[in-house]
Amino acid sequence: MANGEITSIVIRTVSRIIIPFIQIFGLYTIIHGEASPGGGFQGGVILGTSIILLTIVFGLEEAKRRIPRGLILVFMSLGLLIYSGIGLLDMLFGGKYLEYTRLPLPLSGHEISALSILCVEIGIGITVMSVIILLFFYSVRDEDAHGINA
Amino acid sequence: MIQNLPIFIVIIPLVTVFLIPLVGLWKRDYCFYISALSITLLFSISVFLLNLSINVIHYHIGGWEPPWGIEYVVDPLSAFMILLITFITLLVILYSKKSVSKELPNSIVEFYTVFMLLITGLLGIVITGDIFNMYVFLEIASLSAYALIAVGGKRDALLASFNYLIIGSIAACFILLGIGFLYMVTGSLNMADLSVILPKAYASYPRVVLTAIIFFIVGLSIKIALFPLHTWLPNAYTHAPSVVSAELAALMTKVGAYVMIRILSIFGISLLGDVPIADILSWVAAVAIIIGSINAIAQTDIKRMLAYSSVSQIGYIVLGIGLANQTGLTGGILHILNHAFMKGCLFLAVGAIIYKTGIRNINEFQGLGRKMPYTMLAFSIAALSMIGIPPLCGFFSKWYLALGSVESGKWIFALVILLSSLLNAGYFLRVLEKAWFGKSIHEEVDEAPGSMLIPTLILAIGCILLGIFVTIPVSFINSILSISKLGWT
Amino acid sequence: MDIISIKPLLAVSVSLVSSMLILVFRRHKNIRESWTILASFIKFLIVASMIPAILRGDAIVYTVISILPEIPFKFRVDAFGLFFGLLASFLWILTSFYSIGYMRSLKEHSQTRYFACFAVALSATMGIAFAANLLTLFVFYEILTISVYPLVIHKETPEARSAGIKYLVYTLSGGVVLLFAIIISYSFAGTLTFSDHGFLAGCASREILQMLFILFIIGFGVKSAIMPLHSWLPTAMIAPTPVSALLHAVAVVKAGVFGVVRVIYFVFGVDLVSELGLGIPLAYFVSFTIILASMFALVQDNLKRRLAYSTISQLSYIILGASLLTPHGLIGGILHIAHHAFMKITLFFCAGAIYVVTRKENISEMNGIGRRMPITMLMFFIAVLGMCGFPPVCGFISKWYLLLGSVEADQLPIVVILLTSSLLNVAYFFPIVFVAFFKKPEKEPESKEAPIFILLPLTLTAIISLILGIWPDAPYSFFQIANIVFQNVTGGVI
Amino acid sequence: MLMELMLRYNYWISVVLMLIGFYTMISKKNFIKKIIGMNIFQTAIFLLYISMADIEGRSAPIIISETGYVNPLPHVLILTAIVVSVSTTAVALSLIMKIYKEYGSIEEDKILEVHS
Repeated sequence: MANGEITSIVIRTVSRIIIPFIQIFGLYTIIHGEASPGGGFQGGVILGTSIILLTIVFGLEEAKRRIPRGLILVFMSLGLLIYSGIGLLDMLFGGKYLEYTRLPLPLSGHEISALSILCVEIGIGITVMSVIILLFFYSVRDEDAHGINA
Repeated sequence: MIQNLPIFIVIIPLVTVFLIPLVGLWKRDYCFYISALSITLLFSISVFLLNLSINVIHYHIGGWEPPWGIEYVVDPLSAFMILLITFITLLVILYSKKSVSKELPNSIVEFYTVFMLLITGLLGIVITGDIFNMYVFLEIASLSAYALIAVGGKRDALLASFNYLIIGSIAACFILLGIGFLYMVTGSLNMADLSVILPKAYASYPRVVLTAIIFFIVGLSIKIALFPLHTWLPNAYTHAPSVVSAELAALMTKVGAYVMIRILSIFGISLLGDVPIADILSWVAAVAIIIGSINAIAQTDIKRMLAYSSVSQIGYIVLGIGLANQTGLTGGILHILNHAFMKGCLFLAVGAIIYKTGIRNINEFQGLGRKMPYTMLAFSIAALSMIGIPPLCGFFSKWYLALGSVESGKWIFALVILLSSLLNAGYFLRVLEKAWFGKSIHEEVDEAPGSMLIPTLILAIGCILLGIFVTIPVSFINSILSISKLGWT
Repeated sequence: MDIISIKPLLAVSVSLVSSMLILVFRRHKNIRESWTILASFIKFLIVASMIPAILRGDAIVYTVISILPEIPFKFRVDAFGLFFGLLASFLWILTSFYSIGYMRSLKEHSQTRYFACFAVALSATMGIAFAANLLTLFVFYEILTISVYPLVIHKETPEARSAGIKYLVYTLSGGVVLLFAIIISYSFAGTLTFSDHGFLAGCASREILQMLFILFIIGFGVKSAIMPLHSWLPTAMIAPTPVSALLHAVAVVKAGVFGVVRVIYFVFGVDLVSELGLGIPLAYFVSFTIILASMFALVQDNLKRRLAYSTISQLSYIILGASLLTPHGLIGGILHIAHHAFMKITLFFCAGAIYVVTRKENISEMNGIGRRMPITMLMFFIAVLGMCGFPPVCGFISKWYLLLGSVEADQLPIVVILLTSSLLNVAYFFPIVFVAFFKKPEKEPESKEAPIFILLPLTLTAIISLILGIWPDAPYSFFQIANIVFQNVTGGVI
Repeated sequence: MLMELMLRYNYWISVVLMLIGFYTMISKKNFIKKIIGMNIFQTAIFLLYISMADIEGRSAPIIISETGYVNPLPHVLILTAIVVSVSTTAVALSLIMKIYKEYGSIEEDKILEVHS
């Protein structure tokens, strides 16, 4: 149990099967943000929990191998940049911040709005997911490790 | 682009927050530069905004009209606060380069990330016109403050931070409850809208509105550390890293006071005429002024002394709010400005001393004036200003507060203010006497590095200039009072 | 007529600038001291150049900046302000020379700090003299308090430190009371500008005005050492002698007295004070100080402390004269500001000279000092004669006017008090002279005077106090200026 | 009177929960229990918001419903408030972990003992 991973074969196998489904459910929740229950926060958390499950079952080393810390940081920033980027894009075309309808797309106002909200939700989802994962990594990190970039 | 300026006040620091870890991956030292760049940008925007704020700017996010959407309002009061926040932060950031790399060598990236988050929160509180949004930003700022206090990882700091967190969360819950009650009876969260609806709501549901205001006042009193809810503050300021102490002492509580001004003006005179909230506030503030000063006298740790001094100075600001007349409120707002400069300067100077010598006990300050003349000069100017020696700036806020007390017939408060300046003299002159007179007991000490010295000196010079040219802030505050609808005076 | 001129600002700022220069040239002793000398001369010339205009009955005004939206930071040199300014700036020249001699002879430490603070204190004194309103006056009053503090604890011994704390506690408390009074007056009157007939009349009820008057007297009373607010002054004598001489006999304490007179005549006005029935009670109140302080002086062995108690007593003469509210009383009081200054500074200079030469501070150790230092002690004797009110030294003139004033006011007890106090003066000053000239020292030391930098100033001040006694109404003299003050306040002539 | 009180049972529940949470926060010496109390307190407030948004006979705020829907705004607010609450909890837990590392305990009494 050096890395705190669980050795039970049942749990390992079940997790292996279940994690992709959790992730798909997370994506589903994110995508359903603009017109039905769902959204970036919830979906992001669900995506994050899938990685947490991975960490619990397969250990921190394995999780870090699959998702390096740097990548998480990049994701975290990327999500926010998507969110604020869309806001800025709206402003570029003369609207207010996050006033989607001004975007020059060959779609009706509603559709543009829905599309933009989807993008924003994806951004939020990515950020929330990375933050959740980071939080968990921090909680289980080694005693002597320091700093985000350690 | 000009009409979009208000949103940049929040977006720029927010984007910076997320850029810093990325940049930190690449090169740690660049975190400082990117934060400094961001704050400089914010500072120049806020100068712009101050000029524009005479015609109040309403910015509707996403094009949603209030009261449905979130609205950002830049009126003179918020523009004034934004400028204050960005200016002080700019200096603190410059100062932080050396200080942080010595005090927190392992957490530079974390520090700047959370620090910028704090700035985001503070700026957001000030600029938003939506009361729930204000709560969210208040919590962002508070959370970053908890983290920043603990970031050094010292034992005492951890406990102080946890204590602050528990008390701060209670305050946050109270504020959230207050917002909930207001929403129940008005169905609106927009502050301007609320102040219109509330008188009618108060006529139908007096008890709900009353409960709401009590929750707000108690919650905010915790956040600004008004006596007797100040218990978290001394430990938090004492054990936090120098930069954080300076930033929190100079700005965090001031922003809390700003929120209090906003909330009271939402409730307006119709309600406050019925309930003696303002009176209660001013009496509590008077007690805070005295108790804070007396506690400060009893301290030997310089940062703890300054922290207790903050408790007393917050009393001044709240007293100005509670006096509920034009002059008193002028004094209160002026003291927000002056105290930010004075306390910022004091904490930065103390930080420089700790950086160089590591001493915090006042009795060991002997002869520091000869070893670190410029740091101690800045400290002395700010300290004399706190005592209220004219023509330094502290005198004038006291002048307005005392004048406001006399005008409203409550001479006792004027006496309290004047008495407290004697108490201030008691604890500050003790330090100055130690530092300037007598042989130095520190051999291998020299002046603090320039990047720490210059911000400290700028703030000290600010104390002098704000005193000599006091008419400029005062006339601006007058325009604040006439343009921003602060409805209870 | 008000003449607009920048001279008052220059007079105030010249020593402020010099204090910066002193700090800059702290490594070069001679250059540093020459700034002090230069600034003192320039300051005196600027102040003196304003005399003709004032004697014509004009006033010189200069508004620097608006200190608060409603209150300007303004100088207005009227006759009374000029009187005080002229006195302080002239004596600064002499004290500068004396300081240099004193500090160098004793090889004192931290001389840069000493000279810089001294210059700032003088700036503040000028500001007090020339202030056009109470707030401007208060600003300089507080600067004076703070700038004198480093001078008081110059020795940095535990004793000096505790003296410094005592000094600060008293003067800052006084400042706070004063500020309270100023705030109340402002909220009632809406102005703080001094006016020849007061500005408070009819602003508030009788009780409030009476209370306000008491607050003002307490506020200024600390620096003017009215008993029971006096005890900082003897303690502060631990400071170097030039400080005691100029600041604790002239600038600081006279600033307090100056404030009291300003309050009586320019804030309340003669009519209001007499209507409120406050003048004569104040006169009796300070009479206590006059007698009690003299009695305290009798038992002091430390020469400087004895002089300090004498100062306390003499300061109350001035307030007494002003509070009599009669023409001769006022002129006597104002004249005593100057006359006492010259006499007392001579006495302090002598005390310092004795200390420099013999390191002795106690009177009981000064047997035969008059034989060792004949010139110094001769000048001391002249000043003593003046203090006791013997003609032809200038003390006689002011006392004469004070006596006339109390007769005018029909207050015979005060006449008795003044005469008694003169007797007490004789009783505590003449023993010093006796000890100095007639008691044999244990061993006969060789005759040795203090250095010329010390000897010359004290000789000058003694001679001037003689001249002021012999020819008081010389053109451009203090007497003439005092006359103008009187005319401004009452509109009449003697 | 009693009926009126009973009709507002949702508010009563949240008030009782709030008090439980508040009491736990200030009376318990164990840091984790304090945090649990804080969460109860916050959740009670969320309940208050959600229940005040309810309109009898309306469905959840999803557009497909025919009968109209309840006020969606409090739900959105609470979504944000939950995020705030989660962040606070995260910060608090990480602080507790560090405190545990430093002091070897999360009981206030013991920590104060170690402290002094």
